[in-house]
Amino acid sequence: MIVRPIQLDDLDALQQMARETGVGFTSLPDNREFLREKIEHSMASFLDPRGEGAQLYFFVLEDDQASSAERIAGCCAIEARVGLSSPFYHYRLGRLAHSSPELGLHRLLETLFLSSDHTGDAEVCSLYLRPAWRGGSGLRSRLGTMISRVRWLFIAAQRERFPQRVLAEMRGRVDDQGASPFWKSLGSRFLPMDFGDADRLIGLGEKGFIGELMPKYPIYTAFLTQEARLSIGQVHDQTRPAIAMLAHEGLRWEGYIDIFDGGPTMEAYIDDVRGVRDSRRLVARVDPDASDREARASGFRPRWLVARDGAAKDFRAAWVSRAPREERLVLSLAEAQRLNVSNGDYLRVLEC
Amino acid sequence: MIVRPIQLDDLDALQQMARETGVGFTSLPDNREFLREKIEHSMASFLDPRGEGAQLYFFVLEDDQASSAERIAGCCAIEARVGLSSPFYHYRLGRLAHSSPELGLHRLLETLFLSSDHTGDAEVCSLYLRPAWRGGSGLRSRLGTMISRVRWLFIAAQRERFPQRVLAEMRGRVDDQGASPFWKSLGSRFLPMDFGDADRLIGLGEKGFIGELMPKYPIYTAFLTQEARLSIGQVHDQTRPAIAMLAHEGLRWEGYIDIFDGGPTMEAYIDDVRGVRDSRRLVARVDPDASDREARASGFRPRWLVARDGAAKDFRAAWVSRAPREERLVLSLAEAQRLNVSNGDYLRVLEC
Amino acid sequence: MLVVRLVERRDIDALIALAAQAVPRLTNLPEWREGLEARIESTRASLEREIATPGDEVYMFSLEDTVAGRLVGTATLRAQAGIGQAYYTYRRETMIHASPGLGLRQEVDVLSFSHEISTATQLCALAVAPEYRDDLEAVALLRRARLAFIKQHPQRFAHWCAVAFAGVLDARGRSPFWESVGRHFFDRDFAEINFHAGRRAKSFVAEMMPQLPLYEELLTPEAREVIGETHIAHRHARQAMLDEGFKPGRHIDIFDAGPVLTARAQRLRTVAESRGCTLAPREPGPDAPCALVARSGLDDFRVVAAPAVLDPDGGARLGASARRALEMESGERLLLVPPRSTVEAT
Amino acid sequence: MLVVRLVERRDIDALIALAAQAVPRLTNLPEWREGLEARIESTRASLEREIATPGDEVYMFSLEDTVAGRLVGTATLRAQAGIGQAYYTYRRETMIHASPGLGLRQEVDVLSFSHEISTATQLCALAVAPEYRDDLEAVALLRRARLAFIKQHPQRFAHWCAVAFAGVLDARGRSPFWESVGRHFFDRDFAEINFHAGRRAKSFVAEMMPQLPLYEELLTPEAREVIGETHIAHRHARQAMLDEGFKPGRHIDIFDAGPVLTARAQRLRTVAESRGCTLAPREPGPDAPCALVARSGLDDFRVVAAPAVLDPDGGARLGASARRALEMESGERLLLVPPRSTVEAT
Repeated sequence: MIVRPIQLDDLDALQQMARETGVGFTSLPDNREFLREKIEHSMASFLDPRGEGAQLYFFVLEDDQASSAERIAGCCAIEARVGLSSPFYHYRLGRLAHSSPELGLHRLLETLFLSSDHTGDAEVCSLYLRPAWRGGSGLRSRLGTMISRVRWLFIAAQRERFPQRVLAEMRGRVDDQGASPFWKSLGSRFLPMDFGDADRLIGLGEKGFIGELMPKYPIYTAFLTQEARLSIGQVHDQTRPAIAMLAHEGLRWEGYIDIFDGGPTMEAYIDDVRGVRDSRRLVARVDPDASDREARASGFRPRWLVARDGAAKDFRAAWVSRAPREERLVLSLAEAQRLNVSNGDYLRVLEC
Repeated sequence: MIVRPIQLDDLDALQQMARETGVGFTSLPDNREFLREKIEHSMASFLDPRGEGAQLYFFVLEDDQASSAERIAGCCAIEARVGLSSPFYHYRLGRLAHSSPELGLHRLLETLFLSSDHTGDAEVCSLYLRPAWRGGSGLRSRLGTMISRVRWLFIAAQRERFPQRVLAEMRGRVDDQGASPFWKSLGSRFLPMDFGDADRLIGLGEKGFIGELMPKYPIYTAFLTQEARLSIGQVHDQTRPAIAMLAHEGLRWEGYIDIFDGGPTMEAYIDDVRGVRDSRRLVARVDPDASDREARASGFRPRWLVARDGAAKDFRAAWVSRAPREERLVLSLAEAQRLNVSNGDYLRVLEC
Repeated sequence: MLVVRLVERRDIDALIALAAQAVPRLTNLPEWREGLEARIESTRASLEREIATPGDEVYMFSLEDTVAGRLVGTATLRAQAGIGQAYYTYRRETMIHASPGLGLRQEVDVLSFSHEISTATQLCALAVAPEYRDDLEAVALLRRARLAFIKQHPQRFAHWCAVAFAGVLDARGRSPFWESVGRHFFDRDFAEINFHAGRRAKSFVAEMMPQLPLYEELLTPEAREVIGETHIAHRHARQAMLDEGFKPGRHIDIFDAGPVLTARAQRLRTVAESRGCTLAPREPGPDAPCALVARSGLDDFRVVAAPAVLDPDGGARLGASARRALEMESGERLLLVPPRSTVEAT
Repeated sequence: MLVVRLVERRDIDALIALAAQAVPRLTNLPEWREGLEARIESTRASLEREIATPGDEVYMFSLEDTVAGRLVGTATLRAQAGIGQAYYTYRRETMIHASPGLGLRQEVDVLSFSHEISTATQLCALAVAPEYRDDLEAVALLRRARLAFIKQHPQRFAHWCAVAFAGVLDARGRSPFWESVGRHFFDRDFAEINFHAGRRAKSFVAEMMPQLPLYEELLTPEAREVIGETHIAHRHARQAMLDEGFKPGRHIDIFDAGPVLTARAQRLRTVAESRGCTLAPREPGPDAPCALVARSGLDDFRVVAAPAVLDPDGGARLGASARRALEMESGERLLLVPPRSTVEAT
């Protein structure tokens, strides 16, 4: 399995994944033209030697051993700087003291403020592992980790392409009918459309209507329904593993939520993220005598995620079977080939 | 030199320090009754076995070797949870996108929101080292570090007494005439008093008037004078060393500022603070044969700050001369006596 | 005969009884001796003061049944609704949220905390004893007497007036608006808050109630339904004030969302239609129509409703009982508001 | 003779010239052929439509000098100021910040983004050729003709009207208010924004201008001085509108802080005092006072100022030139506003 930048050839697979994800997976709408542009945007970003604008780095997880046509197992992406060309909004949960010395009352009220505070931050997004590749044991049990953490490996390798902070938006809570209580209590009062339509517009990058239609004054959460209040910063059941993984990386919820479903925005300073902080830069030592037997064993549970530490466009990440020793990592010929690495090249390595 | 909880006997020295600090050092007004209450509040807090309310832990730095009456060299404090009994306000610097697809305009505007977000957080405050004790070399050169970092040692030793987050408020920038440009541009328009009076009221805990008199609607910073805008989050020249020290501990400015002078609020999750994270719990090994020669040498520059890891009321912190070895720290008899520690007691140790 | 006059210290017990019987309880008339005594003292002090422009004066009036020899109603004028303590309302405003790109346009109703009414002269605290509530003339006399007083002493009052009416309560006496709005900010019942608001400086409202604009969309349907609606017991009173010339407006009470009506003082019918004249020696004929008649004066201001005829020379003929009730003799100045039927509709 | 009539397609070149000569430049009358052509088309379409309640109709009028045979003025009515595109103003509100504990009370002036004026009928885009600017009768005719049109077709207009006047500019033609407020949100000059606002849908305003209330205290002293003040070139016009019955209010223009006056349509003098009558066959005498006379009609609505006499039987006598200008024959219906001196002051 390798993770590599997406190419135009992957359009069919990407659209297939967009269909599988459905509503609520905002960033991957089922719109071929839009997806093609996304791929082209990503390809241009990887090629850009400096990469200081609103770059998009989109990756696919490919089964390089697969014999069938279905080689693409999942995808993930990083937006280098959100909100530079179109507005980017959150609600921010704040607190305001209301206090009356005369009545001996002192209350703290929660408020939601429309905010674009995260403009210019990086975002990790579009993480998807196709159902056929989920579960299992050995290497297969590690694909979720791979497709998620590979982004930190890339960011660490291309640190100068990214700003100070990174965020990830989590799908918000839904009720038994699959509806968002937060949307019902707030968004639906101001946007004359259903949740799916609003979400689709956002996915297509049409965010201007938020500033036009959503409330401009701060909202006291006391005016929302209890279900909506209880949904603030809470995630969709299916998102629990993802949020746990991000929390483990050191991302936290600092009070920013999605304006539609109230889902939490997880965030951190990039240099504090475990996957970035703990990754190491090592020298590849390609050993023709090194065996691949262990890695080919069915129960092999890889621990070392590796990519070449060089030009962004050459990024390819894969598991290797050996632990690094001091500043070196021994690769078998097969591993070196898979990573497109030669003896003496620099590697970026993360223990997962 | 030791750091210990303040006692009623220290009232004269505390008032002397309040006089020395002057305007802008909000938390230490020159008001004897107020200072006495502060001491009593602190004494009750140290004695409280659980300490889960709005506790105040006030420390003094004492020269236990001094022959003169002037033994108190400085002070520092920790408020366990701010804003529980009276409102606690900041302005929070936020950003809001204003965007017009039709005109091809997309701007990000900075806003100041009145906020009580930090209610319930811990605050480190009231740090003061008297002029006579500043400068010098050897141990004397380390007193600033000692009086500052001892708070992390206490928090680490009494972790359950503190919440998730901690903050520190920094004095804001003043102009050549000693006036705050932020105050001139904002606060003075709404509060018919001078900066010193407003600051004094805050110091006395009279914060209700902020909610009553200060603007309730968010403020676009564009409406402030340029000098005021440039003061947002900037510190007083005298505060640069303090902010550098806090930044080194891992505290960051997250956009909250003082509502009067615009000075930054530094903050962190307590468990991320270097002084808390790096402190260790060790066993005291009191060795009657251990020499104090090194510690008594004039050029001795101590590195290990230590306190007993036990009841809050027994907290005493001092330097020791030896580095820990594995889980143990060897103390001379004099060191053990100074820390009020017996062989086998647990210690909290921080390398400074 | 019913006569309206300025309050006297001896009225206190009767006023407390009136406050206790008011339905619904009036914020401005709490059953609270110290408060009512203070208002009487304020009235007496206001009458003694030389006034060039309106300030914090209060004028409390009593309705007396001279036959029964008892006090049966009360009403108050505050020269300025919000002097000393701010008078807050919510002001209803419609915002447009439009997205040309999506071809959408939404009207969004907002309640903004407002202090605008503070400068108006406030008509408040009107209450009559239960057995006089159906006596529409008694209530009208009390209501209009205040306006005659304003006509007499314009320098003591603002150029505009405001009057608030209690909002709708549910079957259990709770205010749906309070339950949806105020409740979040005070964990107390409407009745209790109303009591506090009546007794204490209302400034605590400023401190505790939301000052940021509120979106009506986010209130409960029950609360939205009662915005600007009047308690059933006050609907007649509201209609009477509309007839008098008050206009419905955008302001509502911050506690119960009852309406606040406003008008320019000089446009109110009782003010506009009243004219000064002199008490003529003759009596009116048996079929003279009933007019509002006020004795000119400050402390000795008195008002009755009585048959009256205006002579061509500007003299006003009044019957003996009205003269007695007004304590007036021929040749003294009075203010007369001719009956409605004789005045063209404006 | 000067006559006001609805705009015709052939007026376009003259209108462009008028727009170019306006001082100060009018937001609502940009020198922009496509825009003016569109307004003419809107006017024609509005006249053809059956209207029960006011909507997005526009009525543009032309002032023609029939002697010189040229178009010398224009003015516009928008049935609703903010339909289709919202009409925003700032509304001035005073808040009280009081601290009973400290014994302090501060009045704080706030500008709130408001959409309230949107539902009013808007009088706008009045301009006359430079050589007619001192002809007060020409300007008055143009101004009042619109009100006569409202009187004739009340169902086409809102029950209230609004008119905005350009705000104060400094010696260099910059708006101090714009420099202190709008400038922060658009890095463009006032003139350019004004031009955009005139040409494009104003909806971009909603997107870019601050919608949160602004504290006047935080504006520059120069900006605060011009809030609600009128450009010197429009002061006569403003006074004329006050005389007509418009009231100064709390609303100001969001760009230059010029005042927005409002009034109930029926209270405006030209509306209130005009009456329908029939053109009498006879001519008025030589000393007949000058009245505003409008030919009843929609597309063929025409207005002149001419000597007129109202006969007791309701017939109106007009001179030959006025008949010609109005293109009317005896027996046809007209609307007559008698000269001011013959009507009691209200």
